[in-house]
Amino acid sequence: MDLDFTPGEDAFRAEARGWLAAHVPATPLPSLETAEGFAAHREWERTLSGSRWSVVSWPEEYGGRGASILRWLVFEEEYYAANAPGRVSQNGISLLAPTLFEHGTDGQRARVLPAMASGETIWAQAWSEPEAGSDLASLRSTATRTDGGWLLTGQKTWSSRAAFADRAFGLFRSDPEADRPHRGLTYLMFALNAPGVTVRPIGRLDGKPAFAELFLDGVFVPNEDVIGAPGQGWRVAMSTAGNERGLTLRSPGRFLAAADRLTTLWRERADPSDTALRDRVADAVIGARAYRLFTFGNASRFAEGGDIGAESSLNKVFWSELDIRLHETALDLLGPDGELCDGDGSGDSGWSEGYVFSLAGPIYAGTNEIQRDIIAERLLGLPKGRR
Amino acid sequence: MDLDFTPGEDAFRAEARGWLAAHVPATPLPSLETAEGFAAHREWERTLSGSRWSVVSWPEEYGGRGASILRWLVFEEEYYAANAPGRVSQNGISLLAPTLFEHGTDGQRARVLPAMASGETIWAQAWSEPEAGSDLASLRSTATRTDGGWLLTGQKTWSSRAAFADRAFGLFRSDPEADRPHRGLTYLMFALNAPGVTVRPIGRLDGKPAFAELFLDGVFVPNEDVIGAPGQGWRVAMSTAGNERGLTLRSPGRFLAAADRLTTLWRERADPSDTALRDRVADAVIGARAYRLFTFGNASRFAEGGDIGAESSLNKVFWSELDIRLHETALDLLGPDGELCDGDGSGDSGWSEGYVFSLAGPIYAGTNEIQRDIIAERLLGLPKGRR
Amino acid sequence: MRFLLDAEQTEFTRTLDRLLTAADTPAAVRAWSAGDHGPGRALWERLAATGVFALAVSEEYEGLGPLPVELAAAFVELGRHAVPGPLAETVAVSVLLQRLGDRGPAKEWLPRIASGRAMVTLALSGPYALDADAADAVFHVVDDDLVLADGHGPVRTSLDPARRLARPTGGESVAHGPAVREAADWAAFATAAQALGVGLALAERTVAYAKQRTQFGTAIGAFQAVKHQLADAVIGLEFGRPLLYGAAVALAAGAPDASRNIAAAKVACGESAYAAARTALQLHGAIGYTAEYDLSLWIGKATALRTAWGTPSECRARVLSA
Amino acid sequence: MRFLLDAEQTEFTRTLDRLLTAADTPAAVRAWSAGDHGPGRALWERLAATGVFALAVSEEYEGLGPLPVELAAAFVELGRHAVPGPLAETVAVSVLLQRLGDRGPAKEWLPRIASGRAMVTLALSGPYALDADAADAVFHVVDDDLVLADGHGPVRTSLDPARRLARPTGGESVAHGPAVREAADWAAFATAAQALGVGLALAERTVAYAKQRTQFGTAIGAFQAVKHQLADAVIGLEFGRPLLYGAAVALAAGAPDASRNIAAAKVACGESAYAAARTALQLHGAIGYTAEYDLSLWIGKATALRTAWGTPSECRARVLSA
Repeated sequence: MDLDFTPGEDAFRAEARGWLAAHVPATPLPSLETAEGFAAHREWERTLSGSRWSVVSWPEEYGGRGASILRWLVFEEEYYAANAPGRVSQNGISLLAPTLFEHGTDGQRARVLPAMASGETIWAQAWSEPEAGSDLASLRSTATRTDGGWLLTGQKTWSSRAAFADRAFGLFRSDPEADRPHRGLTYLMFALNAPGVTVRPIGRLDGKPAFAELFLDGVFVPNEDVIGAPGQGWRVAMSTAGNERGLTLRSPGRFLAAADRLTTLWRERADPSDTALRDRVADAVIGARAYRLFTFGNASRFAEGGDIGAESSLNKVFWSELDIRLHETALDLLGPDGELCDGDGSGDSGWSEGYVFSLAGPIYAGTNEIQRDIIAERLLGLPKGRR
Repeated sequence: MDLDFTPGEDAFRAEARGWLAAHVPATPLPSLETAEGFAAHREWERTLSGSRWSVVSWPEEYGGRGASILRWLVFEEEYYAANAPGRVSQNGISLLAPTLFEHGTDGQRARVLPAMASGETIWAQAWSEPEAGSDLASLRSTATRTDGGWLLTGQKTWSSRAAFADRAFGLFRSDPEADRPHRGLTYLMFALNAPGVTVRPIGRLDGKPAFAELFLDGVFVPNEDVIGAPGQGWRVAMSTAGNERGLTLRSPGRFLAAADRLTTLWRERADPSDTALRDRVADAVIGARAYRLFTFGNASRFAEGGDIGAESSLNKVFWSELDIRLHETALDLLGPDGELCDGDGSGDSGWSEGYVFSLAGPIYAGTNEIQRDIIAERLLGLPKGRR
Repeated sequence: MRFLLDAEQTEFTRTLDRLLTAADTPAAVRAWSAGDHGPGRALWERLAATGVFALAVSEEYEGLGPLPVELAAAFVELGRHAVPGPLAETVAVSVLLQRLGDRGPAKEWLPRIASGRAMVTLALSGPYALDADAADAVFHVVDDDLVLADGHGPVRTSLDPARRLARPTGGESVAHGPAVREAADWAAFATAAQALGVGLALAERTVAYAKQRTQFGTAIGAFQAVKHQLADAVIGLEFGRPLLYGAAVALAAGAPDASRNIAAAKVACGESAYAAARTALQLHGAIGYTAEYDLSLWIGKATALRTAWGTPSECRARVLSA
Repeated sequence: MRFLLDAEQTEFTRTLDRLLTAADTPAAVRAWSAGDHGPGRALWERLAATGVFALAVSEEYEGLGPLPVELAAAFVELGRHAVPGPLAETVAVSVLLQRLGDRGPAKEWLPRIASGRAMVTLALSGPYALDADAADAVFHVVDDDLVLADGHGPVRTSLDPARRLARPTGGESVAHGPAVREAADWAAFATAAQALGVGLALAERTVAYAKQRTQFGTAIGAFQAVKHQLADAVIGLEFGRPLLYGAAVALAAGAPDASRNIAAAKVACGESAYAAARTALQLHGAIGYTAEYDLSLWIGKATALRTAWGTPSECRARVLSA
């Protein structure tokens, strides 16, 4: 049992740190939930990919460095420690790409991945529908066969990044006659500027259009943009959900950097004898450290071919609640400035935007209620059934 | 809206305070969970009743003062502020007596209540069974008709006070053929020294025999000791459960006194700049005050003929969780002495016995899980069914 | 003792509820957040006609007060309907003007405040005055002086978009005297009431949503995890409520422990409203996270009111103060 | 990097698990609580034979250590089985004797400690020594002196009945030097491991109980409220575990931040074990509240270990210390 990095890993860290120090914008980019900020973040993706830092864990042929999960974790630590911009390509990289690696064709990978790596194509996810939040089996939007492809019709919502993104991916009901509701779904990719797509941005709590509704009216998708077999979309989508994704949805680097910034804020602002605040800051530091080490354990198990199944549910509940508590503590440390929104002028602390972002954590990617059910049923073996 | 006491109520308070100051033992009685302590507490009940302080809210004919709920609350505040002994008659007074007032016969009341008021008869409750904790509808112990009465057979458990008490009351299945499981139950009283009763004391967490198992083997109960109609026991037991009992199970006086003692402990022991502890002490003070005022509101509503139904579930969750937090704070304030048991020698703080006692709060009298279900379903109208 | 609202007080809250329901308050909130104060001012005038702003003003200055119980009941409704504007600040200014030595400014401003003709705000314990850009007068307190500001700095937005914060600048002292603590107490008291109302609205709306929203083939309100979160939210609020009215009774009686009672109410109402907001957000899921869905009007307000006019930490310290 | 126990370490924990399962440890705990140390001492000797008490003792003194990873793994098992006795105290004495200047007492005591022939305890940061009545030697620390006590005060019982506390009295200094902080860190580290094991046992037992106990016609583990409480208990423990082993790795490396890592592990393991105890008690209901049911052996221990060798507050302060 050790926490040692190899000389190669240390060199990789040093290279990442050096590059980031030289390239991270001195002033924060505008919020990526604005048109201007989105463009700036896309440009940043191009800069990253120019030095092969945008998708370090991918094979080189698609723009990556073939880095191990451990190196990816190292990169993420350096990335957030450098206070580098949020990743506008996150949806594509963490949700679509793993699916393409596992279920896509060579042609799809060649067509999609390099453009994703460079920021040329920014992807939105299109999972949810108004009547199907966490319950994807009840999706209603349809994919109907047509000449050479499919026609998509229906409505998607909470499509993150869709206000400004280029393309989207999601599940559509292709066989309404299937014997069980989560069968008969097909996984498709489509362009957001295709005929028949209407994008209506939706403001999140602070008003910024962090997601959108998509209205689809006979949107044509060629067969080559179906991932996996038609009707197998549920299996395709789920197969990558619990595994590597459990490790990569939110890297420990984010929380380590946030806990460091919180500690700095506390040292600057707080009365050190105010133990109530001190304890909350300490808990953030402890939580970030625990998450880092937990992830190293999972990465070690994964590297040996172990499976990260229901344990990704432990992960999800832990980081999402840690994130909220950490940001609540920051707002309390800011005193009367704690309620001020970021992005409306000088003096942005960065904390309030982070706070609003954190509030979504327990909701998306499977609510924490569902994660706790999964922990209880799959990890602890408690009986299913009555909720 | 006011919080004013009448001159009569003020005089009542002054009388109670004066009497308690003159009579409360200078040194705490031994734990009532021991034979010696039980006897001492029984003697204290006799002292109380000698001056008509044991059951102030009862009619005078049964040993009370016909006091209003408000006067009862005043008495309880004075009682606990005076650090007076725990009430060994609590089971009888708060559980059996309200049932007798509502469903008993004049003969039963005359026979049972004065002896309860004087401490001559101490009552244990006999609700639970090994396979029926919160789920009373699944009781299995039986009452079978016999000449002039009933024969009780079966096993009861978690019978509080039964290690040393005189008599017990509980529900028994008298009609195994009833169409629904909570029908066919009968409410009976029986002597713990009757032939066929075996009492096996059970130690609680700290080893003290706070309750017992009762093994019943053809225990004869005369018809006169059935309360209400045979087969109606469930209705008889439940009809008083949510109403006055919701107000009187744990009076605010207990928590006000405990919060005061906690504040004193904090002022003596804590570094005032230790805001983490300060906040927890403040929350105990706030909680006790909230519970007092909430109870005054309920008492006002009750005095006007209003119903205290599912609101007693709000009550139960609130005081039981307040009680634990308050005692946890006290143990933390005691530092290395916090883990010491009371009752094994000099230097008892009183806090650790109170802590152990508090831990039972969320479990007994309907677990807090059940109370939350009741709040959600009856108070908020959420759909029943899936748990 | 009768620790319940009387029939008249209950009817007063019903009147406010009806008025604010009929007035499409959410639209006024959204306009206010966008810097258009017209609908909000119109709402304030209608509220003034019911006497809401006269409750902290004595008859000497054409008010009805001080009537802290009625004030609490009214401010709960204002919170329940997410009414925008410098509500607690109006109370604080009213108290300050009455308690400070100089009767001139009191006679100038109080009748207009009570009648709703003037909207006022102030900065007292913190740097910002709420809605300075909407107010007819912006005060700040410098030591024991009440200063009528001659302007304010740039307007910043809050996590509650209907709260717009700016620093008062300059101006001259209009009155002097040590009434700051008392004014801050009244503002904390009004804020506690408003927070309780915000929490109640969040709980009510979430209960209604849980009854109609289905997932996995059943109303989500049938899930025990949902039930228990809502039960906990309601427990918190229902034990905040008596603390609020207990503080009102203490204020009405001029009790020496009124300030401690207010602090207790502020902690309990503020924290339980914030907990209700977290629960509301969690149980609504993504739609609750959406600015265009009305729930967001209360979520941000619960966050802001938790710390406005006394953070939980400050209030807890006060509860234990001698 | 390989942040996992290796096959040998895993096998070591399995050996301990088998040994302690076969030995009817609960009976030894109950005897210990009643002041009968015989079965507990016998258990200690069997544990010593596996090398448990040699892990903090260097080869110079006939030990195997220092092997903090193995120590952590072993103490998790000791906690899982509620093994009684001055476990963390033995570690602290071992560290102190090795670090203090004088080799005499080290040579006298350490080989006996490592082999299980001697059971020792000490009072260091608090007034009490655990199980002084069972120990062959009771130490206390006065300033920088390690004092071999010549007796102890009356034995008091703890909320964990298997912990028996007494104040060491009198005696003479046997060694001198500034190793107190290091010894306390090791004791906190061992306590964190033990607490984690206690929490794991509580969670395992409660999961098993929830599968077989029925109420309202269904296994209680099918109720969502039960599921979520258990999920939360397990989340707490599973994120305590890596902090514990992270601290072990830091100790093994002599890292300068080892003390802060230990403090983090102590908070997380202690608090999550206590939370698991509360959940275990709540979900078992009355039977969990019963001394004769074995669950009680772990419930009291979780309470005591939360504060032993560093309260949560002290540990949080240390986490943020420079």
